[in-house]
Amino acid sequence: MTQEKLLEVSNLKQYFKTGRHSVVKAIDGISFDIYKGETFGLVGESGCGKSTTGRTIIRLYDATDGNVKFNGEDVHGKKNSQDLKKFNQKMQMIFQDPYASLNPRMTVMDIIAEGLDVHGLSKSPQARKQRVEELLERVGLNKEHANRYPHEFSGGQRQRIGIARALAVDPEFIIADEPISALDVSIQAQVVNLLKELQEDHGLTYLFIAHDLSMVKYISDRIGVMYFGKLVELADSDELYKNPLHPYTKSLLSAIPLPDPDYERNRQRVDYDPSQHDTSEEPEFREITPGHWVSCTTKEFEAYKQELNKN
Amino acid sequence: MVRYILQRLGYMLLTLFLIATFSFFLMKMLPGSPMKAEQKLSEAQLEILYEKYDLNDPVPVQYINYLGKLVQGDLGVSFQMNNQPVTALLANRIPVSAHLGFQAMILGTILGMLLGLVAAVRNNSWIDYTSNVISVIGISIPSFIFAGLLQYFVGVKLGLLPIAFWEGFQHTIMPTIALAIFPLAIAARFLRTEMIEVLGSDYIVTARAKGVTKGGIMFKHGLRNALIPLVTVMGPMAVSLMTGTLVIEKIFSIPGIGEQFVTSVTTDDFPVIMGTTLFFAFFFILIILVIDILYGIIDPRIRLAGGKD
Amino acid sequence: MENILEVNDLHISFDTYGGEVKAVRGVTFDLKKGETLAIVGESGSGKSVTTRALARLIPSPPGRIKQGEILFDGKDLAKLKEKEMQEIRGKDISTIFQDPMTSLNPTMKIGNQIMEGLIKHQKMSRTQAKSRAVELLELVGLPNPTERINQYPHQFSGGQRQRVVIAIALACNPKILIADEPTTALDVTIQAQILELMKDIQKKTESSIIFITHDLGVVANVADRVAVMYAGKIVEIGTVDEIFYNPKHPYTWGLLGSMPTLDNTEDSLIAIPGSPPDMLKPPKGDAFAPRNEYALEIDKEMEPPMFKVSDTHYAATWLLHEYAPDIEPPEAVKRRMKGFAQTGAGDSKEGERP
Amino acid sequence: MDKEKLNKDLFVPAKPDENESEQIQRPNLTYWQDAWRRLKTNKGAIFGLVVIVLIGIMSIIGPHFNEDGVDDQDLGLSKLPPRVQGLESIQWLRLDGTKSETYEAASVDAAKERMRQRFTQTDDEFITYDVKREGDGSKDSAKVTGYYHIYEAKGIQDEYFWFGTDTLGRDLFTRTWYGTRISLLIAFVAAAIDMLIGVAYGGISGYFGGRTDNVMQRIIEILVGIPNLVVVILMIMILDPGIIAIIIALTITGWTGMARIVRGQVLKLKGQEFVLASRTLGSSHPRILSKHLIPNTMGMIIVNTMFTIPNAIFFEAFLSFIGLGLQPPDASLGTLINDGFKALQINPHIMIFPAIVISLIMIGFNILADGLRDALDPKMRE
Amino acid sequence: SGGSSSEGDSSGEDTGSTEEGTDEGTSEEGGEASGEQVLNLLDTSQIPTMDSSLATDAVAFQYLGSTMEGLYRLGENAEPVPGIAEGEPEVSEDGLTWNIKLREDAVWSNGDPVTAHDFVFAWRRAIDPETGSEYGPFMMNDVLKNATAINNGEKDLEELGVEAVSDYELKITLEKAVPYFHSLLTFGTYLPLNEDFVTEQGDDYALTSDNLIYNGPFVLEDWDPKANESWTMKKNPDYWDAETVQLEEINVNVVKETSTAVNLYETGETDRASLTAEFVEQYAGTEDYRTMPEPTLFYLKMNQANEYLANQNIRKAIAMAINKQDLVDVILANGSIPANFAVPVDFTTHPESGEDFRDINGDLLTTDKEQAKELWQKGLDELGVDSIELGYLGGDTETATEMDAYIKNQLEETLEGLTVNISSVPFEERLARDEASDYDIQNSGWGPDYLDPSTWLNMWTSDSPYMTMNYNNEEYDALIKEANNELLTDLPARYDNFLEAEKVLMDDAAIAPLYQRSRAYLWRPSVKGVIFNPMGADFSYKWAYIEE
Ligand SMILES: Nc1ncnc2c1ncn2[C@@H]1O[C@H](COP(=O)(O)OP(=O)(O)OP(=O)(O)O)[C@@H](O)[C@H]1O
Ligand SMILES: Nc1ncnc2c1ncn2[C@@H]1O[C@H](COP(=O)(O)OP(=O)(O)OP(=O)(O)O)[C@@H](O)[C@H]1O
Ligand SMILES: [Mg+2]
Ligand SMILES: [Mg+2]
Repeated sequence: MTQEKLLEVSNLKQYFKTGRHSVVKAIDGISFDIYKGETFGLVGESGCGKSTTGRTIIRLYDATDGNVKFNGEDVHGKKNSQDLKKFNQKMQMIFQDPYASLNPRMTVMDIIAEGLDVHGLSKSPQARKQRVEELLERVGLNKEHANRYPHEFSGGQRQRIGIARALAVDPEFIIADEPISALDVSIQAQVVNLLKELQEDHGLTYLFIAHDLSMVKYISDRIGVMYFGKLVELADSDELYKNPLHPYTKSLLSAIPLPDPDYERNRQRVDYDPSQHDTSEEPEFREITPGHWVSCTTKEFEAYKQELNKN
Repeated sequence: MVRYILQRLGYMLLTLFLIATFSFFLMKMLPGSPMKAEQKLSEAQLEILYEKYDLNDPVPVQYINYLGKLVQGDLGVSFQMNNQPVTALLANRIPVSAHLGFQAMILGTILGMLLGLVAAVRNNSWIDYTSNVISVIGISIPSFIFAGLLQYFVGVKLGLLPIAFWEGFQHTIMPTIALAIFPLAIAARFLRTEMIEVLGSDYIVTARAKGVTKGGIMFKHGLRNALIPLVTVMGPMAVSLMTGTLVIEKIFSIPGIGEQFVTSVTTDDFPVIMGTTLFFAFFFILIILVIDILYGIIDPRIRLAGGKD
Repeated sequence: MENILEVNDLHISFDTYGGEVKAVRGVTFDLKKGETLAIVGESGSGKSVTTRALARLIPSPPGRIKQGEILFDGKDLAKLKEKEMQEIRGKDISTIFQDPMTSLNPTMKIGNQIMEGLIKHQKMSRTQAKSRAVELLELVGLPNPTERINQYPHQFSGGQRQRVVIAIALACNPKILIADEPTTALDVTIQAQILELMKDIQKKTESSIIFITHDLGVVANVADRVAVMYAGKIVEIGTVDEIFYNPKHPYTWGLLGSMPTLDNTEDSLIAIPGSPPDMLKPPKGDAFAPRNEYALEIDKEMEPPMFKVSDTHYAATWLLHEYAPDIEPPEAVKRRMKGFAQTGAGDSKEGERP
Repeated sequence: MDKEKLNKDLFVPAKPDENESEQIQRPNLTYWQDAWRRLKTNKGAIFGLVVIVLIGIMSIIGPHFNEDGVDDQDLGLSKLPPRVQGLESIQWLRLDGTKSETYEAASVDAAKERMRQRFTQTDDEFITYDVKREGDGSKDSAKVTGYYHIYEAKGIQDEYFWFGTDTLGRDLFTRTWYGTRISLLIAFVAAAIDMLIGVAYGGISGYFGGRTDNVMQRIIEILVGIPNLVVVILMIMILDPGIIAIIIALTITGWTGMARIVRGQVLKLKGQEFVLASRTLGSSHPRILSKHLIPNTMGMIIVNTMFTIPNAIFFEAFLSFIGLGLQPPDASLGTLINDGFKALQINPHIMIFPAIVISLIMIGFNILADGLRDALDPKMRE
Repeated sequence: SGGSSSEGDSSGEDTGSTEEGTDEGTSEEGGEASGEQVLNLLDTSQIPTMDSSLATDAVAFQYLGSTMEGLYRLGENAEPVPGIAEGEPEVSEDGLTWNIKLREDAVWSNGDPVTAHDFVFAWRRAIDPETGSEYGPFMMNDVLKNATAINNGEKDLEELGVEAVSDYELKITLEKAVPYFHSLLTFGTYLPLNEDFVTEQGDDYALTSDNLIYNGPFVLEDWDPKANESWTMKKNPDYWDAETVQLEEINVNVVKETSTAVNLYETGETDRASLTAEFVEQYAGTEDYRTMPEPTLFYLKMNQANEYLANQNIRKAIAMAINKQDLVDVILANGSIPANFAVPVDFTTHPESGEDFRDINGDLLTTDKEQAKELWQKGLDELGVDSIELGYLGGDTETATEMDAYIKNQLEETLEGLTVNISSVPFEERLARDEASDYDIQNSGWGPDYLDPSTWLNMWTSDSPYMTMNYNNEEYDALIKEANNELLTDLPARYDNFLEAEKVLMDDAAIAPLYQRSRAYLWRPSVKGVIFNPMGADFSYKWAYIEE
């Protein structure tokens, strides 16, 4: 691929100490790149480390190991607060729970303008106000909403506020951590549409985290599948859907309920049993076909190749 | 758990040591000396007295000596009280204060909790308002006024209970009541607030959906979950009640530690001050530890090990 | 088929400082023995309130059942005393709540929470109840139930907790199981397991289920019949095939359209614009009208009545009125309807299903 | 269905309403302005506020209602009971400037004699008797209530001491309001210290957590562990007793409770997504603390302040009691109550009025605090 | 007890003598006792010590006095009557050697006889610097031969001027002919101690009533200050004069709160409660109410290190500006009398005429606001200022703060341009500041230690250890010095010196006397025969009885 790499994650690890001797390996050595202008989807069951990945990338946590390069610069090496600020301006995050991510005691105006204030991006109160109103309109709210409080909005509107906040600082890259999981189906579509629109208009790059494969597939160019802190499969979204290789991906795909009673009546769910793998060999992340990576042992590697060739 | 407690006890020793240190040096800064008497002592005599009480050495040396004795459990002898050993003094007085404080604490907490519960269940009814008024009065009127009124009306006018002294259960009733008003008020207020919140939570609805009765909802499901903030405020209060209360002990002539402590401070009775301070600090930190452990018991989500850095 | 529950013209309001919130505004439906009725609809449309009313779990004050009847076993639940209700709750009507994280008492052992109902309703001894609790946990697929019974909710994962909640609800073999968004908080794999579990259990115990969700995929999976709610009313009700393959209400269209399917290639999803109405002052006419791109002028004036589409299928939209212009449903929906016509699934299909 | 009644014309696609009429233009207010606006709509809170403001105003102008100064003594007017114009005739209010006492004795005369001794020790010119029970000679069989018209006895015509006077003959109305002023000052200072030191300390401790927290919490333990009294006495060396000393004494440990509470809340809040969101925006620590964490602990802070205030008021009284507090002839509500308590049985008026004022202050603060807590929570709108 | 008393410092002395005490039933025969001979009393503080060498305060001396017997004890008219001594002492011509015979029937409660050795041991112990006694040197220095030197560690204990001539004969050698030595011998510090018992007990001696033996009218029981705030005194059957003692039992409880004491009196649980001013109003005129004047004086000390107070007119103006009558009538309300003098009423009499000190010297510094104003103006003119600001060091008790507020008001109202800033500090703190001369005006008090005017007047000499107010009057110093040395054997002349000295002192307005204290009590009328001593801090219960 000739696309420009915006974000390079290599061998990223994040361990949490939960007790004197117990450690949770929330992410355990994952590597992937994200190209400029694309949407990279990250899926996996709840608790597999998706959020942790996003948060580590944006430096909410200090990585245990590995590194993250953004625009070629090492994100975790930066210590100087000036650099950090600049970095924070370029990379932004949208959170899972639209309500919890908004300070209940701030007006929408102040919430959206926070980034402006922190980075000194607005020259005057008028400019600040104007910018906020502009952002509100851009995310499909109107400027009257600026003086309200988060609880006065519906879930979809709240998530729009979260998006407006992220956009306020003109980021290049946005990590969307399950931005729609907490929303109503009818609202999910609004938000997803909005994200797509923004991407087209501003050339944004997304890391889109979710566990709902159908929505992820819809929005993403490429998808990574995580299982227990590890990336098990990575491919173009159509490819992944058509040719899932890793048994976990298969299981995941088979579990997505579709709004189609006939289909549902005939659905065959595939269970994933981690013990089916050969544990004698440490699985590695290998490229089966160009752009399609799977975590597998050498034996599995061959088998997967075969499988793909069959189709 | 055991490990955690040991670790906390370690911290406790450190804190106690620091408190001992600070108190010791602060004490040395107190005006006057225990030997300052109305009758002037001769230089020679002072010299000998200072020698006797180790007051002659430079303060740091005194400090080391003090710590040395402290480690052996020797708190010295009272300057003012005829060389009575401080440990014996504390050992005799603390149980009295602790007994009274404990009773008041229990009475106040239980009544306060009942009041708070009823107020929460009958939110915005007259019971609720009454409970609020009682709380406000309990908080805003000092206990000695209740003590005085009780003594006069119950003791003198009605002759129902003994007026003073510490000679059996009967004697403990009035001071206990007077002392219980404040914890009662606080318990009622805190429990009410918390209970209203708990009663609105999902698991209460779940419990109701199971067909659990009102009483079961309140006591089996609600109370325990509403207890955390209560424990948080009641803990330090228990300490201050059980370590003696100057005014109540004075009014009811109770031989507790509170009165003793004030006297020792005003008479520069260093060993007694130090002994009491250390005891107080020990008790305080212990109660904090107990509260932390209680947290874990009340709410299993609060993991003790999480209490580390 | 025998109706186990009939709800007639149910109105529920909440008295708040802002005024009366009319959360449910005339809901009528029935539930047959052994069937699963799914209720779908947006957040705030009154799904939970309706079903909570069935077990009389509306917090009161501020909530109250203003009018209507809930007929169960010949009794009108809307008028029973609290004491009598306590006998029915948990025994005849059980409820599984939305959020597994908060619907278990964090300070009580799992076992005790399950046993509580058993001891009360089945008059079991503690030991009996305990062994039954272990059974139940086994039934819902929790490994090591004997140990886990002594653990606290926080020691369980979300999926496990939800199973515990289900176990509690199933404890007394209820005649009606109300599941209020039991899987919303779970990820798809666990969700799938739980749905299967519920179907299994339903088969075994012949209970009726009211299943609330706004995930149409889940509905397609579990439901026999579907009721679509909007702003405190049922706007469309029918068999699952009717709703999915022959939806009549624009809101149902919106719902179906907004879910991407895996083969979706469109540039954007069909989102329902705007947000739900404020139930403090429900709009005049059709509540959905302001968000409805197919709205007619009459929607602004008058509430549509329920139009009959088939014996089992009703919808409340003026589009079904004979005066109404022919309006094409959106593409995605039309595609579905085509499929529906092809498979020939129609009214007859309903008859084939149990 | 009455098809006939329906207007066919209405069955045409509706024109979308562009003007979103439901949007009400809301004034451009900051959070604090908005909180104030909400507070104004809360009747209870306003009542509380009015009570406090009235008491506050009285504490300023009250001492000037009459000619008597705070320290105008006249031993001739010692311990006069309250007398208020216009309320003299309302018996049960006991604002008629009489002292009363009830005695039981073997006979009415004995009781009267006792009364005379009690009030004048000479004659009973200014005593009116109300015989409750005629005696039969046995012990305590007679019961007489006597009213001593002390104002008349002293020949005081047109002076009215609304709250009576104390031993030194000072006007208690003036002194009560003057004492209120000092107590309010102390209350506010204590609250301010709580707010400033306690909130900041607790906030920092909880926010940074880890080692910082551990050290800061141990410091609190040490501070609380060293008895106040030792510290306080120490300060006499450095400072002269008085309001400054009181404030410093309050400052030393008064804030620890607040610090603990704020810390707890902050620990809970700091992992919340809105805090993380602010961090991803590059907010500095002080900004996160002051804009996000502290405002969200406001409810607890206010509730706790409600307990701080009476504690401070009585701590001051306690300090005065051990000689570190106010110096005579200054007074606070706490010292007035302390003083009055001694004479409660004989001259209840000396304590009752300050006690009423302090209760009013507390009731006012409580309902104001409840209202404030609601007002500061935007969710409680309407 | 001596020392600067503190008004309202109720843990201080409970001294005083009552009218009743002097006019009825106090002779050794006593009155008719009937009813149960049990007295229930309250005290305001715990007995800090029962070790007579270490005792310093009134409460300790009170219970030492009731349970121990020295050579003499104070009788009904404050005259020393023989205790362990058999009759009056034999005093040598020069007044330096005292020979005292002891009665042979006195025994300790453990059966040991009370001998002269017990006195020698006790006195040596009291002066031994190792003991750390405060009152030992205070009562013995410059009185007993070599006491000062021994206490300073310059001489051996054995050289103390006391020796046991035989088991029952004591020879005392004095440093100088102290005229009041006889009354000193009634003092607690001069009580005997049983050497065997004390040595055997070691550090435990006197820690509880079980670590004590007694030779007085009563024995102490259940006293353990660590644990209890109550104790009992039982009649001592082994007391040599046991037949005089009628009370079987005295129960004492510590009650610090006056209202509690009053309530206890109301319910009959105590036979005596001391009253503060608030309660006087309630009880004055009842038969239970008694006031007991005592020779304790209160006055303002004026520190002449302050340039304004160095001016005599200013001092005088201050002394005369306070209405003392109102002060005692309204604020104290307990029978205290205004003081216009430096030596109290009813304390000592002239050795020749038998006239009271007060009757001879009369009022010296009376309230006169007009004159005060004039003097003030004059003082201001001399100083060349028109306003003065002075600090006022006061006590922190209830009555004290009230009184201080009153005095401040009186001064400021009368003396134009004067501002008084009160500091109310705890007793200990006041002592510390006193010692450091760190005050302008101080409200202070004093109780006598022995029956001699010098207990009042010695402290105002410029070289007195108690002189913290920088007063220095050569004439005064000379008069006192003479009285304490040359005139020791010429008692009338000595007395005249004191009279003269008081005049000088008052004319200088070195101090501004306020009042001579009286105490107000509720006393069960059936209790008779209790003697109130002017010094030594003692109610004597030896002759007390209850008459129903
Ligand atoms: N601060 C932390 N301390 C300890 N463990 C943590 C912490 N944060 C996350 N974890 C653990 O790390 C694992 C991964 O968590 P993460 O939040 O990344 O999952 P997720 O994939 O985002 O799940 P979800 O879909 O539920 O959001 C989980 O097991 C979680 O319990
Ligand atoms: N206790 C209450 N007080 C006031 N209004 C309430 C209360 N409970 C519910 N409501 C209102 O009733 C309406 C219906 O709520 P309900 O919980 O039934 O929605 P729902 O369809 O279950 O939504 P969701 O999908 O979010 O669970 C809402 O407008 C809600 O605001
Ligand atoms: Mg996540
Ligand atoms: Mg719901």
